[in-house]
Amino acid sequence: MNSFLTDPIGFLILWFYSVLRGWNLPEDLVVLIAFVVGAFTLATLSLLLVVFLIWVERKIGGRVQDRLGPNRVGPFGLIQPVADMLKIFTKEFITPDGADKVAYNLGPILAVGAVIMIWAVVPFGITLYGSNLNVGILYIIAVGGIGTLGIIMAGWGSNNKFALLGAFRAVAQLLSYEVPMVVSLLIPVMFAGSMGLNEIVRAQTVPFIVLAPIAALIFFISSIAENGRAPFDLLEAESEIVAGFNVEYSGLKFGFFFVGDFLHAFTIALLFSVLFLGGWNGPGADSMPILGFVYLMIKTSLMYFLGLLIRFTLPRFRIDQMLALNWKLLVPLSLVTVSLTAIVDKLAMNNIWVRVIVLLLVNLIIWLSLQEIMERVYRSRPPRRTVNYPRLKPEADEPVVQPETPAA
Amino acid sequence: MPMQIFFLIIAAVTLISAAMVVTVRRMMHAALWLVLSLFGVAVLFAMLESSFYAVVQVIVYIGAIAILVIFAVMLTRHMMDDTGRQIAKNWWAALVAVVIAFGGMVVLVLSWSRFQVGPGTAPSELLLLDFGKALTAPNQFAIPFEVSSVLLLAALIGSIFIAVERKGGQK
Amino acid sequence: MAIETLIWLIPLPPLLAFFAIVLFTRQNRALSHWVALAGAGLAWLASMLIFFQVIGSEDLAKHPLATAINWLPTGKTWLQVGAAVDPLTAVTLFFVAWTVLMIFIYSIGYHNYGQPKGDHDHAGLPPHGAAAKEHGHRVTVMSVEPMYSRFFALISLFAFGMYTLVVSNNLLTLFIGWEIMGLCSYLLIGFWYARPSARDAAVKAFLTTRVGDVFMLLGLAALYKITGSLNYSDIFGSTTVLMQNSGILGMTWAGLIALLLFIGTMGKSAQFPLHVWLPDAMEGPTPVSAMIHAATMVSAGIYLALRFFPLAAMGWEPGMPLTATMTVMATIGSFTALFAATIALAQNDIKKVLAYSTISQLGYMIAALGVGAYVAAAFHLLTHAFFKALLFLGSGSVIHGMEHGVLHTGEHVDPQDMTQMGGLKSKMPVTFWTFLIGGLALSGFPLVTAGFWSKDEILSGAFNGGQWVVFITLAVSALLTAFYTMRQITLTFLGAPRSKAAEHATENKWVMTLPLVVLAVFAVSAGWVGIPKGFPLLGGILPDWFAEFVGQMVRTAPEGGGEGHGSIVPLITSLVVALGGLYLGWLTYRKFGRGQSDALEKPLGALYAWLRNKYYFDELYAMIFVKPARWVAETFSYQWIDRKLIDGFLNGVARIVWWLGERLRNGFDLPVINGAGDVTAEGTREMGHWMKGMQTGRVQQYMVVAISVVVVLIAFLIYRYSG
Amino acid sequence: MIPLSWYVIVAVAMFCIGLFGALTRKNAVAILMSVELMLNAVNINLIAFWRYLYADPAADPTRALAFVAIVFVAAAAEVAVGLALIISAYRQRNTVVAEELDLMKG
Repeated sequence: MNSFLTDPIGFLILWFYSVLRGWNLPEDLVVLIAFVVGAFTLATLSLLLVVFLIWVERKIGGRVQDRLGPNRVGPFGLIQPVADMLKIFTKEFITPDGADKVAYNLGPILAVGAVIMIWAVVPFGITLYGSNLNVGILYIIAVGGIGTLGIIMAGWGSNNKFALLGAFRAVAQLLSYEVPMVVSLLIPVMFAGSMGLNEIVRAQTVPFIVLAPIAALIFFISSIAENGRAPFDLLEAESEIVAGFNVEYSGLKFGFFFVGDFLHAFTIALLFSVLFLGGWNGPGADSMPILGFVYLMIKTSLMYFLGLLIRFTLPRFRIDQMLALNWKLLVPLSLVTVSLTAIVDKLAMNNIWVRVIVLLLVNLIIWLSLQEIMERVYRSRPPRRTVNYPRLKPEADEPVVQPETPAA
Repeated sequence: MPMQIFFLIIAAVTLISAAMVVTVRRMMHAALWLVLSLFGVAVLFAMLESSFYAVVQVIVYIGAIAILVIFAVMLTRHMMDDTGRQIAKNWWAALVAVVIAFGGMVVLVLSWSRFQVGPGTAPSELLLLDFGKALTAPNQFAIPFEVSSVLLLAALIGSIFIAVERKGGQK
Repeated sequence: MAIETLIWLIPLPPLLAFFAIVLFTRQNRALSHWVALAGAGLAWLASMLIFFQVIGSEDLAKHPLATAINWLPTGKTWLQVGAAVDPLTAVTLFFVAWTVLMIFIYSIGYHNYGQPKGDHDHAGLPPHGAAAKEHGHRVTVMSVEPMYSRFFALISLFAFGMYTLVVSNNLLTLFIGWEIMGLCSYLLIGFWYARPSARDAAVKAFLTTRVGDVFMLLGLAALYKITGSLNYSDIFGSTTVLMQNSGILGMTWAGLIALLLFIGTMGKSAQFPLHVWLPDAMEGPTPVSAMIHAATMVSAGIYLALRFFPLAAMGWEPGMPLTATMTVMATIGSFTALFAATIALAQNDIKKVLAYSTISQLGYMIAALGVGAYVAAAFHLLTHAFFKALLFLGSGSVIHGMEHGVLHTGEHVDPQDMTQMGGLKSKMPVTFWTFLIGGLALSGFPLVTAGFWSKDEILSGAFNGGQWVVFITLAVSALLTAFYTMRQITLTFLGAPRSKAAEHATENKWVMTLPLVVLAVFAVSAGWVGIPKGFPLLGGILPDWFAEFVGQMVRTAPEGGGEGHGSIVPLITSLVVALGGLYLGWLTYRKFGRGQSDALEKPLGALYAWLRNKYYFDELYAMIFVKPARWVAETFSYQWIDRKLIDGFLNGVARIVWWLGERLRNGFDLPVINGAGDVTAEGTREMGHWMKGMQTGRVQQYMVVAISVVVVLIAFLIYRYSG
Repeated sequence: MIPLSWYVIVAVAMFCIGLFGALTRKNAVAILMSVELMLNAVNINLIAFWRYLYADPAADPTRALAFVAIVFVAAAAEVAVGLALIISAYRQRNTVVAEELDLMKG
């Protein structure tokens, strides 16, 4: 019973195993059934979470934009997403003429599936993880690539110019931002000495954000770009390409993209917490795994909230700005950070405090030099031209020219 | 026995989609079949207990190469899109040659006794670390590793140079 | 941080300052001198830390504070370099740190920091002054040095060289520091390189010291060959090897090497006959470079001699006859002391007097070493560094004040000429009093000044060693020293002004006077650490710290720091010569008026002209060395060897080869090689034409060909090896 | 258990399919894809041999892996440069048919 109190979920899992074994099933089959049931549960829970996330996002978005947000359906508008869902379920599926049916239908599935697949390796608690893959980080990156594929398929399969343009932008953006993301992920891998997420969490006696704040920042920025949310939402910039790759979608297929987007945003926060904020680490988490889960959720919610604030605050990048930010800033910065961190961490003693201080110092130096370089670059550019808009009305002190009256 | 069935299924999927890649008429579909085939290869890697390369296969081939190919297909779609022959006229000659080659190689494979061995001891968990160290150890693969990184850099610069649109009076 | 680590960190700040100034801050004067000051200040701080750390430690000579690293692999062993602090190093470090820091501060004022840019100033020439308005009048004021930052960079590098030399524990790094100083000396003497005289002086100094350095390098090579190491402790440890006969002039190896190293010292410390460069070195920026060449760098030579005293004196005990090397040192030293002092009598340039005085005092130290008075030599090195630095900075202050007067009045007088000065006592009080203290210290004014104590020890060392000739020579030169010092003070400061410029001379800013005051304090107090125990009345009031501390360096304290002070003769001698010389000097020159000729000119007659012209040494060297060298270069090498012999031979060869080439071309090259080439080219073209058909430009065809070849090859291999 | 020869046969089959495609397809992009298939076949071979013959620690198991890594690098570089070439050719000649790109014809 004690273990039920400290670790209810883990207890349930063990109980489920023992039930299956009690039926005298072969061991392979037990594991197979357990994994299938687990995966199914996890996927369902994650999709249910989206219902809640939609409400949170609309509510916070409303507050940021000085509105109330959903407030009609249910207390505080809590039932609003259900109403949305009902609406979307009842919409008609429209498949455009000349669409590539396979690609068109596969797109949304891959988009959601790629996100949910990430959850398979995330350690939610000491005992609570889908699979302890020893190449977890690589797996996450690989799965991200599948998401990209989904978007391309959607854009191409729709047989629509704007959708295709959106897909082009998606390829450019997602492939580009994978580079700094992978490079910045090297730092937690380096610190932990493993690519398994469980080991990375275990290695975080001090959260890695303290050891590598710049890498954390790069990871955060590039994963927002991977998500394709504001300020990186040019794949669906409505003023330029209508709705981007999903312009031809309707009903539940559109809903899939929607769900994928929201879930991805949450997953980013989750990954950030796991990789840089110490995951389930926290006081007492070792003896009470459920506490670890709570810690992880608190950290994730904070990061999610931060993501929301960014989304509702910043304007959209232009495409050249987006690419310049990546190739001219994030990629070099991440390369420099990784190399310096690797060298310094190798040189630093095994003492954790020495490491913290030295690495913080390195990060500070990188940051300051970055600032210096940027300042110089911007100073060396010609000043931006100011546009003199033509005046619409003559100013008050200007003499108004009267039409001359012809002399009689 | 279930493993063998699973293997056969995966092999069939991989090979059939590979065959589709080289025969299908629409380039976009060929690219998508390519993705499936590459994914089958990744599963084969996983079955060979090389989860690292399974994942790397997905990252590099599906996440990058296949997407680049799709990109190229989309960029060049006006010309080749779905019209006209996609296969050379004397394809049957190539088919005959390829089948002969396949037969010869299979005979070769089946005639060597060591090809019948089963898998040896399972690779250890620490292998990945050893592999990483071997890639950077000067007396092992440091030089090939560095050379391949130089190759990648050259490819990067070269492809940018080739593909960049020259402004002004380029003939 | 371990204190050992601090030792080798001492030379670093000035080096970093040098690079920082050269690379980054040279556009900004204030930043440059702050960087240089910071470098010197850090080195000073580290030196003081070390100094006060080691003066308390027991038996420092046996167990010096040391650190070393492997540097160059030499076969199976390593060439080690490192830093060490033993008593001699500690003492040297003390005065080097202080004087260097003072020079740095002083230079800010001397180079007119904060003054306007000159109207016609050029890089490479001293500043000419700038027009300015003062109380509504148009006046000329001092202008800032055009190459201000460069100067600070150079003296920073110089400080690096000096510190390196002092803290190194081996001859290799010592030599490196030595040569860096040589370079800096060259650059600083030629600092105003647009003046031909400065250029010539720089070249002269460089070449003259090079003569000594070559011998020194020979000594180092011999030492490394024999002992297999350049470390001090290793060298002094291998007595048996060094005591073997070298087969050259019947000297032991130790004696021979010490002699070679001593020639290096002669170059660096300007001993006769390699003294000629030092007076000319006064062409550098007046007091500061002069001071480097008089108080710091030349000390390096004495430092080396002190270092190698154990080598020179190997096998010698007090009371025994001197070794050959020591005899040479005593002879050259005492001769230089007297010789330079006589020249100093007849110089009118305020700096030249001090330059010859420096040579003379350095000769004193060498002579002291020659008679085995090791501690006395070291002691005189310390006190001399302080009071000579003070005197040079003081003379610079006087010149600076005079320059101010010259600019103010527009009178055309040489601001360095003592006959144009006079009466500056009231115009420049701080300079006067500090200069007076320095001058008295130089003359050995009894009891209060540092110079008295050290000089007294040298004299008593010579006396107790029974070296009568040395003793008398030194006593006479001490008399002359006191005389010309008083002559200088009288001419410069006392009496009435002898020019308008002197009337308008003013005291300098505090950045220039502060170093004077600091150095004056040391010029007096540095002597108190070494009052011999046996001195009448005063002995024993203060402990004779210096003799005990530095005396550790030699196994037996050879000269009577305390016990040996038996006789009262040297004491009386030094009292008499110092006071007598001072009085005579004052008596002779107190009435010196404007436009008069020197009071010594008549009584000395022809000899005065000799002195005036420095015994015509420059002319002598020009005749013996320079002219023959020119002849060899110009006539012998160029005209005869090069033009006639080598060129003629080459022309002959060329003619033969030409003939041969023509035959070869017509007989072999054209028909055979060219023909073959043409045939090959033709064949290639034909072949290309024929094979062109294969290149269709179709990738897939190429692939078919390539794969067919591979398949055939594999089939062949299988057929070959399977059966 | 699955014998090694199964994997090798799959690899051979894949290689032959790729070869067929490379020989017959007209579109340059398709040729590139076929080449990718061939490279993948090689990788299957390498990994299978590694697993069956070199996986135990005594046999230096990193060797085969290093080869695979280099094949990956070569494939990535080849695709990048190849696609850049194709796109550049497409811009200039408006075609991606391999037979029509015969500027190098002698």
